[in-house]
Amino acid sequence: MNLPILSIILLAPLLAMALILFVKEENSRLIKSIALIGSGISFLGSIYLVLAYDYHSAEFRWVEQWFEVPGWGIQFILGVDGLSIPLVLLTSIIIFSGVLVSQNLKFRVKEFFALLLLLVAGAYGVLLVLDLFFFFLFYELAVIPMFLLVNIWGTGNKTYAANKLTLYLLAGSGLVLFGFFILYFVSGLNTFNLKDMLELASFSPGMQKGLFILFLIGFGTLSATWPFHTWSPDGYASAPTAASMLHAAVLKTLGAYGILRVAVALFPEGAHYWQWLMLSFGVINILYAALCVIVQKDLKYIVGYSCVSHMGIVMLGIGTLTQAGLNGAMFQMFSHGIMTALLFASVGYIYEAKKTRNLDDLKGLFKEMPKASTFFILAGLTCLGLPGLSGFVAEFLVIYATFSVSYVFGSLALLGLVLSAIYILRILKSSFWGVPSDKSTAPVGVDHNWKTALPQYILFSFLLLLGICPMILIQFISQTSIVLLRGY
Amino acid sequence: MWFYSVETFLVLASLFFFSWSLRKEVHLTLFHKLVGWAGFLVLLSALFSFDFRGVFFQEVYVMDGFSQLMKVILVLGYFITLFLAQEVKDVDGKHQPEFYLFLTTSTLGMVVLVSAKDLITLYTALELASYSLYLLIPMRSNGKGSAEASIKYILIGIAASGIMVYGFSLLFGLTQTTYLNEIAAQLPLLYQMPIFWVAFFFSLAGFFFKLSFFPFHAWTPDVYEAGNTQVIGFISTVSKIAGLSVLIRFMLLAGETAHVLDDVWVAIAIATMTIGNLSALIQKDLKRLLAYSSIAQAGYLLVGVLCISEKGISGAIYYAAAYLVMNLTAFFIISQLSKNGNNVPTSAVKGLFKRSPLLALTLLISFFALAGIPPLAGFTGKWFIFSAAVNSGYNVLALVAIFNSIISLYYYLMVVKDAYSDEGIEAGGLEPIRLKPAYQIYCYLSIAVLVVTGFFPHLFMSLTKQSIAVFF
Amino acid sequence: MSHLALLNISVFSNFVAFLLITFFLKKKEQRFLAAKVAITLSGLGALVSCVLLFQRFHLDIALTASVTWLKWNTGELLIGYYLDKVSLMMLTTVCVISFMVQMYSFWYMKDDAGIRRYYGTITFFSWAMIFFVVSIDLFGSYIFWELLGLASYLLIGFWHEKPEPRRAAIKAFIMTRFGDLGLLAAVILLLVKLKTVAIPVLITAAGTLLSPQEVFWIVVLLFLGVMGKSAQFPLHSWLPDAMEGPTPVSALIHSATMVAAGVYLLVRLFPLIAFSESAMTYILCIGALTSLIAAVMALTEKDMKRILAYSTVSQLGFMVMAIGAGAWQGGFFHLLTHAFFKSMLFLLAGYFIHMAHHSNDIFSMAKVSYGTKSKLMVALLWVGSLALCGLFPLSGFLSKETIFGSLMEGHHYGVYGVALLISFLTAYYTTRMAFIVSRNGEVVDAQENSLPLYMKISVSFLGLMTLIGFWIFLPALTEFFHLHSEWHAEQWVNFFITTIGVVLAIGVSYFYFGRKQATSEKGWVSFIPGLSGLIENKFFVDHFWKWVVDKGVYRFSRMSFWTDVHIINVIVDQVGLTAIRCGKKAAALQMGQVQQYIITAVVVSLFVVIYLIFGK
Amino acid sequence: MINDITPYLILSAALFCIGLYGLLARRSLIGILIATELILNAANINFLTFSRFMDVDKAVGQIFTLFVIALAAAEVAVGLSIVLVVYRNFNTINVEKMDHLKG
Repeated sequence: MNLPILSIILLAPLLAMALILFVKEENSRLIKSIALIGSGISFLGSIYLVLAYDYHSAEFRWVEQWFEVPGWGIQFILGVDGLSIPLVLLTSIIIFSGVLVSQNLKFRVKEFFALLLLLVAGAYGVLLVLDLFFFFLFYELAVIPMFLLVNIWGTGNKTYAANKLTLYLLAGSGLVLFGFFILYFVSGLNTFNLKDMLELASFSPGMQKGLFILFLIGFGTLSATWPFHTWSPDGYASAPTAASMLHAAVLKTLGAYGILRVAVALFPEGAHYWQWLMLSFGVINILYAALCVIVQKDLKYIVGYSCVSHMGIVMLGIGTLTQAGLNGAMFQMFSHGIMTALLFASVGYIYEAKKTRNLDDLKGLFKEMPKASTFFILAGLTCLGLPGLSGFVAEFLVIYATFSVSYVFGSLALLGLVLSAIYILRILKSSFWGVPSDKSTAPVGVDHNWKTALPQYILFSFLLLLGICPMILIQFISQTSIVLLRGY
Repeated sequence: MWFYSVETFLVLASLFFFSWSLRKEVHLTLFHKLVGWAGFLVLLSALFSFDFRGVFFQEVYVMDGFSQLMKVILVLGYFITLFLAQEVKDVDGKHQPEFYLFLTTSTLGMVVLVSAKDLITLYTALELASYSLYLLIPMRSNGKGSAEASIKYILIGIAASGIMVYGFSLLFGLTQTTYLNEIAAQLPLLYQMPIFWVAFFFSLAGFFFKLSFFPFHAWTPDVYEAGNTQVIGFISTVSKIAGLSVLIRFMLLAGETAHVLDDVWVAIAIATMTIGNLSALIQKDLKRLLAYSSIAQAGYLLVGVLCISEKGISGAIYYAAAYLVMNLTAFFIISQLSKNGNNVPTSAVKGLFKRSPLLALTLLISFFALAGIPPLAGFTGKWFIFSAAVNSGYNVLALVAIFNSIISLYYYLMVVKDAYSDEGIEAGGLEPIRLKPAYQIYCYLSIAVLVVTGFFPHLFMSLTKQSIAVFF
Repeated sequence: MSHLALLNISVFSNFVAFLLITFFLKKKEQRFLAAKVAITLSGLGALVSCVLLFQRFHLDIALTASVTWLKWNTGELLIGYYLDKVSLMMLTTVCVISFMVQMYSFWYMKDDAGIRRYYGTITFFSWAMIFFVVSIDLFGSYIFWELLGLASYLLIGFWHEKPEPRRAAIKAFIMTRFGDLGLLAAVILLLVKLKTVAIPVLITAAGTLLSPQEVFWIVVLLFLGVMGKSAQFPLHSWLPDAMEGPTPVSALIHSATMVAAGVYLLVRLFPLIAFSESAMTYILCIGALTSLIAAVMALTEKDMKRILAYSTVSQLGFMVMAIGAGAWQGGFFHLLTHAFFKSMLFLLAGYFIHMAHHSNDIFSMAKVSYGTKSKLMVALLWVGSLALCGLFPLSGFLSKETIFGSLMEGHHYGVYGVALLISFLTAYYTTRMAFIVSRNGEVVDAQENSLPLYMKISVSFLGLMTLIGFWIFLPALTEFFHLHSEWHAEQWVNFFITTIGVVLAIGVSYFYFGRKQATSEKGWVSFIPGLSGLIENKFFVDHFWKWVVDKGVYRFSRMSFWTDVHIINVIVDQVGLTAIRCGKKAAALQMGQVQQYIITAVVVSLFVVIYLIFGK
Repeated sequence: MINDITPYLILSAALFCIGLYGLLARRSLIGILIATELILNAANINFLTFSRFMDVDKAVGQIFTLFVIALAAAEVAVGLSIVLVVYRNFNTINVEKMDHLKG
């Protein structure tokens, strides 16, 4: 029975959202359970995808076409391959744990879960759809709910952060939109279908260079490449936990996914021409953001900047244009997503317990709530690139690939490892070890019981699993990266 | 065939309203029910006459695919305005019948305008439509504001139509004919004569005024701010689309030769969009904000039309239909927000989600659609228009249009933010808005329409493609 | 039981203990049970490794078992075992010492609340060290190299309530981490060039495949990692501060296992290193420099644990120097013997500190009388110290003699002279410590000194190993370490020179500290101008690193955050604000005058018409 | 002179310019309405001249003029009623006073 698995994954959150709109605000338990069921279904769907995918062939699987708009070359066509399946799994893990983390939300539960599910539906759409029109439709659909989420449930100067985040990302997507039109016009195939373009289209070198840089900047703004990254720390500092979890983990990866799927796959000469730019963006991202973290005082800003620094590793990995580099980049997308989600979940938990995120007045957290702080410490160690956790594998592969391309960039990227060690350990020193400060506002017994810690257990188990035997994920990706690089 | 056509039904409706206006006292509630049904009947006739074809009155009046489609869109706008204007608060009782009378005559004028193929019919239909609108503005009983708006509206209107007529006379002199298709046929050999450009551009003045393009856009903010909300909804959508359809007809007739005016059209489109979007950023009054936003939307429509390709024009028609629904819903929300018909500052939207969740959701959907956010019809329309522009080679124009729609995001999103956030309002400050069941149905319908046509555009696109297929 | 099964047991026994402690024995009252479980399992591991040693020592072929951990088109990484003679001996030493230390620390940590966390981390550390020793792939050793760094960070910062251990822990981690970059770079370069980093391949084929230029750079980078972990000259300042941690931790980590990991790696990859002469001389100089500086710093130190820490740094420098000069067998032999007597000395230090009411100062230890000091401990102290000086019958002498012998054969007379000076200084400060600590002071406090039996066993076992352990195994070791069973002329000359040096040093230190009425603290150092000042601020190494971190890292981070806030953010905000400003101007165009509107309209139309007339 | 077309065109162009000037310069609303009438009549003159001199169906020009005259009348009716409304509210017909709606 070939039941349309992809449309089930895509429609589950949307149906859940529609259902939630009709539930009254009072019974928030029902709303939360609907959200959980919706994200649960897509979680099962993505697990089925992971199990049932045979990673020897790299072409698109479970392809479904619903309808098409005649004359405009637009059609609603779904399909997945080795690159998008891990990311679909990542999205479902994050949304599932995001919904779990916000179980104790009291304030306007209905709209929160509706917007969260809309956001994740957008993310699923981008990963599953193979048509540029619907790719862009879901790409923007994944950005807009963030505006309302930050504005209504956010903290700090949330209006400024929400505006900056949304307008910045949509400006970036404006470039991508323009790029899609040029692509449609230049490819001469009169279709927006990415699958056909990947197989048939061929572009002139000059056009490839121009379009590549256009997509690099367009998608780069979403994956927080260096000069276009300022929206992400402010945005995440003001966003509610589940929203920043989803945005940092999933949407940033969508940016990198876009670069891989559209830019690197279609424009080999363009990629070679701009390789130096991608490498420098990656390295600057790693070092610059890591340096910025060292002086931060607010936990969420720290996680925001460290997220930018880790996206630099992804950009560096893509920039090397070697199989190891792409494997490393895709692995980093997955592991970075889960790690940042875990970091945000623990920071969110600490914030709820201690009502403050400033490092100076958080003292001795390890003594006060050992379980919650162990999760933060473990996530910090992944961020640090400790072997045995997934962060290390990605960093190793990417730095190996960079060394095989150029020693200068490789050694600069190596420095990033020390910097990440410095800022993580400084946080542990200043607010986790030591004696709890007397004015600790948290009531006793604030630590996790197994129910509140369930999302963090799920997230950390993936980090550990991938750290110990990374071949599970690498075999998915290596086939696709060979195909992606066939033009090089 | 003539009996069932839209024109007859509109004349009957205006006679019906005219008879009501002669009565001494008007039994308002009964009257308002009838208004709804009258509008519905006219809509039915438009739908029924959708596949009428034919040329009447010595090729002066043509009914082809394009005109019938545009008539359906115009009458849809007319019906929605009537349906939503059931209790017009700021027009006192005894003027109510005249209010609907002039709405109907204006729609009649526009319907005739769409089918006109000759300068005389064009001019008369245009004047009929404009004069009924000039009279609707002063009906609003808020004193200075509506008086000033009406005088501005009529002065600029008269000036534009005067220049247009002078243009027509020169055109008539040059081409010795008043039939549009013959004028279009002689276009290539007219380009050498400088006087032709004066004639051509002057005769476009009337439509620039109607569409509020760049040189003739100045009246829009003032009139929109002071006019009655339902009328302004009508003017911003139906009369703009009528002007657009004349422009499209002329582009279709001129065909390739119209490309000679390209850089003028591009300049006007960019100017209209940019001025509309930039001035809207700082507006405090909701209707004035929507005025500037409608100027910007006209700019996007022009981008579609000036490509003069099958894609461009069908995209423009799709976007016009979507724009009609979005704008009417937005003005409907303003009319619900304003207590007794007076103006609504943007801060009045605060906490709307508490006062009425359905209205807040409609506001969200309509403003997101206006901003061009997926998966709504606004986004799909913009996608068609911009991709057509890039296809016809206007890359710079498409880029400017994309970044204009990003600038426009700011003011749309701020309104939605206010609707969904409730800082600064003390707990008891919000009294809930009760929506009549008819209006609730309208809200659900408009949300459904915007989302469905946004995600599944092919339903409507096949219609537009047939309607203009005959010209390419 | 096949050798592979035995190896699995010895490697994973500590890991099983770690899992049991962290996941199953979580309750407060189970903390002593956790300790006992850890000790029994590590004891089992030690026993199995000894059995393995006896069974496999005479075999020449190496036991290899590996699984592909990560594979892509241009490279492959393995995880598994490569057990040849060198790693077998190291494995047994590490297992035995970690067992002894865990047994001892049960006594030392009995009254500490965090004993469960202590044993969890120390078993984790032992597992990581053991797996590092036997790992087949340089990448695998890098993985456990990092895990060692983490475990040492957790153990140094064990008492994280106090600020000093927290600072020492972070310093240790960052410095070793900086060193690890070098190792990672070396691993990556090898992987790029050879597509695999399996040690059997590196030892046999690597030298031929790579150009001398590349070998030099790879070895230098590798040595950067070794400098970080084994505290060589520029990166050594974390080790003395690491004494903030519990003493058994220093006994295990900062004397026998972790710091020895770097030297072990050099020994392991010696065939590759031997290919580039310039790298060997580089290693030699760094080793000699470290050894000299550490020895000088230990001369006037008052804190017993710091003396031992400096002596460890100095002895490591000594081994690295020996390897640099080509005498890798001597270096490795010294590594093994040093592991035993240095960990014993640290355990004794733990005892003396415990007995002197937790003060590390040797002069306060001196005040305690023999009534409370246990005779056995003082005797063992003397055994360890003399072994450290390298006096005749003890194991220290055997390994140092091999090093001096091979230096003599290799005609490295300069290095021989430096080695002599180092052994003179070592003998001096060690016996200085021994004399002071073993004075019979007059303070007698009521604390009875009944030490538990298992504590005595653990310390005296290490004492036995230093006294006679290596003599028993000497016949088996001779051919591996090229010892000369019968001595010719040079051996006797070499013997006399070294012994005279040591005895002279002991005499000098007896003169200053051993005699009853000796009161001086600094000994002859106070006569040399400026030396004590130099020692006070640790040869300005700490100041240098402080300057680097403050001026380098913090300044750059402030700068980059400043650019982030003041340049990029300002540009982004300005873009938004200019849009709003243009909005104000555009809105201002609407002056409200109707005729103004019409005038603009007409004027614009005229311009367009004129443009059309003349433009076309 | 009578049979030549140019004087008529010049007259109509002059009339058009005067009307336009009146529209833009006059203060009083009534004056502006009169000016628009001038513009429309300029168009009428044009139509009649072309239908007289060009070999075109004579009726078309004249029909167009009739339409323009009729619509001009309607225009003035509507215009004056709005001027009345304005006068009642502003009790002035000076067009410069009516600038409350701006920005």
